[in-house]
Amino acid sequence: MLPGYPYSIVNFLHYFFFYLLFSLPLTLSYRNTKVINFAHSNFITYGMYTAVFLHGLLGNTSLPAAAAAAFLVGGSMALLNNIAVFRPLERRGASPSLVMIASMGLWIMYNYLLYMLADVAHFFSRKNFVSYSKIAYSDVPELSIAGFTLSQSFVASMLAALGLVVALYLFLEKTRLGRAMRAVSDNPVLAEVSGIPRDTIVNLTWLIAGGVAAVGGAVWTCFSGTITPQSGDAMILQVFTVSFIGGLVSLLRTGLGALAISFIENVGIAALNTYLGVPTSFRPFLTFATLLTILIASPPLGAAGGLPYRFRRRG
Amino acid sequence: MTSPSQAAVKRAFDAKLAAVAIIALVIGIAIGFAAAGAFQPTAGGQAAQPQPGAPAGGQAAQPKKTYTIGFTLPLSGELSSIGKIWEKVVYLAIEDLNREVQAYGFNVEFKAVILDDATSEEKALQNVQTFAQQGIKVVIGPAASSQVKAVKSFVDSNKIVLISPSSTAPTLAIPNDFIFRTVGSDAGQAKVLATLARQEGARKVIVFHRNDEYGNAFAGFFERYFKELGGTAVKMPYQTGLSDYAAEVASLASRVQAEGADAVVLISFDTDGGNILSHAAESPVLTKVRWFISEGPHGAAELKSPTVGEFAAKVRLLGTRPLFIANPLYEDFKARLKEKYGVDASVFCDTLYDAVKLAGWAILRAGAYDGEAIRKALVEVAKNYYGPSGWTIFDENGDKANQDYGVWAIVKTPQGYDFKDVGVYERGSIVFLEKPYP
Amino acid sequence: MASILEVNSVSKKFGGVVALEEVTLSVPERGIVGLIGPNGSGKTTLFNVVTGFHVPDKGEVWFRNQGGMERIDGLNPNEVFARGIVRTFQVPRLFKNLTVLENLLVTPRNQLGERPLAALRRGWEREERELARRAIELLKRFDLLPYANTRVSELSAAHIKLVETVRGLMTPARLYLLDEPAAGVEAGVAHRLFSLVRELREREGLTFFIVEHRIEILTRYVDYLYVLHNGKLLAEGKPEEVISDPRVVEAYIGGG
Amino acid sequence: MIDVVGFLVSWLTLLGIYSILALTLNFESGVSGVTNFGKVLFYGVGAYTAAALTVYLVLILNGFDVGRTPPYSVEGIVALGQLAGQNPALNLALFALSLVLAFLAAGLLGYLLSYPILRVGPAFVGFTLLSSGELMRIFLQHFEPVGASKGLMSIPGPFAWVPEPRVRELAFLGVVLALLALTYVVMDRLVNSPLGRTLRAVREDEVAALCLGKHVPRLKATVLFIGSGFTGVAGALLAYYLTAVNPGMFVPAVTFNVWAMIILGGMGNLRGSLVGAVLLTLFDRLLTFLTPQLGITVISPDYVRWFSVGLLIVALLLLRPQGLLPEEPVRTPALEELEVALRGGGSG
Repeated sequence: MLPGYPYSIVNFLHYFFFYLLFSLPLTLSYRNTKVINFAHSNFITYGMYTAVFLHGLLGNTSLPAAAAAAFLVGGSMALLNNIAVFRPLERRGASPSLVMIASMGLWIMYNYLLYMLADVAHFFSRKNFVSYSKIAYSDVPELSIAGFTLSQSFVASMLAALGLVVALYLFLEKTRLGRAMRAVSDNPVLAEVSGIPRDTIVNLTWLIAGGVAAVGGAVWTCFSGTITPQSGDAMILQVFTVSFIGGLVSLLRTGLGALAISFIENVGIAALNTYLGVPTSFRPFLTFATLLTILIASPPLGAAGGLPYRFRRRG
Repeated sequence: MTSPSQAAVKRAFDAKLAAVAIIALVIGIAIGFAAAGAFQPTAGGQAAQPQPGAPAGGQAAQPKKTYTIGFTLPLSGELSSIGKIWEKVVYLAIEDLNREVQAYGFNVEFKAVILDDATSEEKALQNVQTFAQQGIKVVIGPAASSQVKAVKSFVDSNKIVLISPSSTAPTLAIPNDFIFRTVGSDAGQAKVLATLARQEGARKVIVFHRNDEYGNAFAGFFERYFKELGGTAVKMPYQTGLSDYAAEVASLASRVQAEGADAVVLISFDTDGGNILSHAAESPVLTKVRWFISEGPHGAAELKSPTVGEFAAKVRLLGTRPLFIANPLYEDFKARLKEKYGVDASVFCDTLYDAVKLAGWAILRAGAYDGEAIRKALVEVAKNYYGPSGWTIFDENGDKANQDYGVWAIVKTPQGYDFKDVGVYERGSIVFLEKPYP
Repeated sequence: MASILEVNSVSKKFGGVVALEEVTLSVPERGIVGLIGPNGSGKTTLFNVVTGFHVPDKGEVWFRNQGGMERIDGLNPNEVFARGIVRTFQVPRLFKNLTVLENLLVTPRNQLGERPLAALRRGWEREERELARRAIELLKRFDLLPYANTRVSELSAAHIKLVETVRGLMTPARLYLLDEPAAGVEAGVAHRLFSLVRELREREGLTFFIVEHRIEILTRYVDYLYVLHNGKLLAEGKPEEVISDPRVVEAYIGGG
Repeated sequence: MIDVVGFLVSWLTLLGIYSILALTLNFESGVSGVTNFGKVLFYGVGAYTAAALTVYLVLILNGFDVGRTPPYSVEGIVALGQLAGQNPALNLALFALSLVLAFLAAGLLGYLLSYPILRVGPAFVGFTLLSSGELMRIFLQHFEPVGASKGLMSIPGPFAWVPEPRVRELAFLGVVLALLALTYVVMDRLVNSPLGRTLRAVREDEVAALCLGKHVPRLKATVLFIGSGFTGVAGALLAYYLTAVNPGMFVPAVTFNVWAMIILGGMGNLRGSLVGAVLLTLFDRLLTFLTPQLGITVISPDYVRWFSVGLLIVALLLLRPQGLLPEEPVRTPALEELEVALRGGGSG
């Protein structure tokens, strides 16, 4: 029997759904825009705080409503980033690292903007928004299957993740716009031929990427015991690790990455703790070690790639 | 390509090179000078800078002697939520102190210079250096033990008396230094928590603790005392700063099952503690064992949520914290802080208030504004002082010798769940004042 | 004449796509050899294999060294360069935020001042002056001197192309692989460029292997011409023979 | 009276340390194009090397059994406090040794990390180094010999034997400024040399540089060795300045702070890094005084500070990507030759 069964299994699936919600949009945004977006964590956190503010200030207890609002917030943030920052930089021919540094600047900015918003909200409502409890939504059911009770957040994250996967599949495979989007990632030059301007596709990509990540954040509010303005940042390296397993381009491999990392983080660490006495505090260490191993063993496919340099000697 | 011109240009290069660093520094110095000039008056609170400790001059008929106490507080950064309240406590304490000493007939006035250290080691040291340059010999703060460590060498060698109201790390329990702490070290509380757990019937506990200095030291002492009392403790650290602790809680559940433990001891701060408890509430394994908690999560909003409240009732959750229960001075202090500044007293507000009062009286008793003298006086003054935090006598390490501890629980009130102090630690055992859970 | 570069039945596949199939060709010492072919026929891939970008799946590449022929496929690009092969790129890869002069000065290999310890001591200044004079000489010859202190990112496309070729001439290489040097350059400059190629061959004994789309210019300067089509060698021979070859004409028309 | 010297000592010491960080980061990232988001890794390694070496050697050389009184135990700390001022020669020797070893330890780590960096390609360098830094921090939190989460304290400084505190501070400030000057001279010489030019070429296009025969892997390894080495020295200085180290000091925020400095000052311009470091540390110092003056604020000034840093980075990259001081052409004698040629061309 697996250690921590059945909670580690439940958590494993739970995290799997969340990583799908957080990492698939990241992969999508990189493969279509080639921007390594540090500010991705902001989409997630702002999604959470959209739900938190709706709950704390307006008393909203409907998760679909919170998720819809989060989509708008995250999507428009991402769109704004692109129009105001990334596109002008690319027009000017800035290098990918420079664009990445700009996204780092955005990340810092949004992060502390949120703290400021939380301060202001605290001033008006006298509620603590810097550390907010789990939200109980009224319109998400708990499910009972074969004696197991699946919590509200499990049901919500499962539905959201499944919905995302199905919608992405249908969109990318079955619609003209979706096919154009795939073409952009495969061959930007060729994509121009399809008749849909690259700009439109990139904008749409950002809207979807930011929006979906924010929806993930909104769903997170009924799972995590505490929501802080750091919640998104604290998991961003994990989210990136998942996407790196997918080489930042393959959505299917990103899904596998989500499976692998959530397995390591839940079942893996519990097993190591129980059988080998490895402290639980090594959980993030494991994730980072996995990230490094992946980066070194199999460099991301979608990146400009390493040098055409071979370290081995010719025999 | 004549060589003279070459050499000249080369010389110019080298000269420029050497000059650049100097120029940059000179510019920096100029700016720094301007800044110092611009801010000194506001920082000192008075346009003409009197030497602290020295009489402000003989020009006025009855000049008041002004003493300055330096404060380095976490007004921003990690601990800013309590830092902002502390600032008000300082104002209140300085007012009270001035009123008291003048009532006793001393013609003196105390002033507070507050600097923000953003919970950072570097800034705490810079602030203490700034105080030292102004001749200030008594500094109150900084908040975190890691910051106290960073300023320790400086205050010891400059003979500045430093009183921290909230540092509890046992590694700082060092005799004969200039560091005083108006709060007991974690070792004391660990003993109380161990007593509580044992008295409540726990035999084998999992100590689930933060993997930082606070958590590790606390857990270490807990393990030692719990063993002395005849129990078994298994330490289990978790990494801090994560977005969520569901995986850690799952590991904890698995460990509790594997070890057959009958209680969990949680040593955490507020955010992580709230998170862990809310996940534990969903685990059938963890709702079957007892829970004992350190002072960290006390006061956190997350613990007042219905989920955690119900969980607390199920596991009959009990916590400890430094507190002198039913102290009329504390109640009075709390009420006046609320009335005057509109803030609720949080952790270490009482110890900060007492630190200010002790510092003031020690300066007067020392007779000279001199670190060595104040240090000696402080020890004496503390023996005769009783404040909101109780008796303040220092032990040989300069830490509070007789820290009192209370036991808290989460109880149901008409407004929802809330914290309540339900017991005290007295002569080696816990005395319950009321039954927290039916 | 003895050949300086020999490509022996080289094949290269990317995924499932065949880029080169059994290509065999040779470049004679002191020769100017052209390589033409429609888009996607594998010309650049061949250059990439020769310069160490790609390792061929099959076949060998040989290069004449002091001691005789040496096998160079599988070497790293910098090692290939060290043996005396310089290439330029189809899409210019200049260092955009460096000035034109700096771009030229970067090129020479094994500069004393590139070693960290030597760079600290400044013993490299004499060498630097010599290189600078050589670079200035080259810039003068192509009327680029006024742009010497201009960042490449501020140059026109034609100038960029020209600078890249000139940069290749800064190094004492023996074989130059030029990837479309005349693309986007006005005809006069292109002719000057190819005249220089001729002159360098006569004066310095250098060898050139040139990919070019503007066949009408190329044919006037090369001694020998190869034609690639779909990764295979289609034709070879004297330029005038090759361009009148019906297969070549068909490939160019058919291949678009 | 305002104690100007005193103000400067407390500000300049930290400024000096941050300037070394900014200079080396500019050398690595601005000049050579290694997007180093893991600066704090080398900073931390330098600090811990110096701290651990000093406390262990002081105890061992004074006949303590570090197995029984380790430097992180209370007895060890008390002993260190007593021993700190006893032997000036030992203090100075340990200081010098620590600087060298901190340089080597951090430098070698940088050298080794250049391998994965080349594997992942330029775009992913940042993440590789960022997560390496986090790995180090979590490792240090568990590593008992350097005090684990307690860290080390009571590190005997080089001038702990000087009785007069002011003289001691000034002496230490002098050492920091001297090392800053050394770093500046080394960086300046490297940048304004054929090596610097080649590094800029690698930054612009490493594939093209490779095709021009530049041994890109070796160049990057060299850059990371030198840059990380000096970063390690800065870390050692920090350890002696604070006389305490703990893992919590080496969080990624430190790295981003230094990044803000070089973007503000100008990527690729060394003097710009100094200006950036001066402006940001001064800004921080002013906030320290300002925050308590503001009284009750709805929004914490600290948040405004960091928000402005982020905004500044984005705005600068959009509006003035070259920073306050733009990058200058590499200064070598070639410029003189060119000048001669241009003048000759004009008159002739």
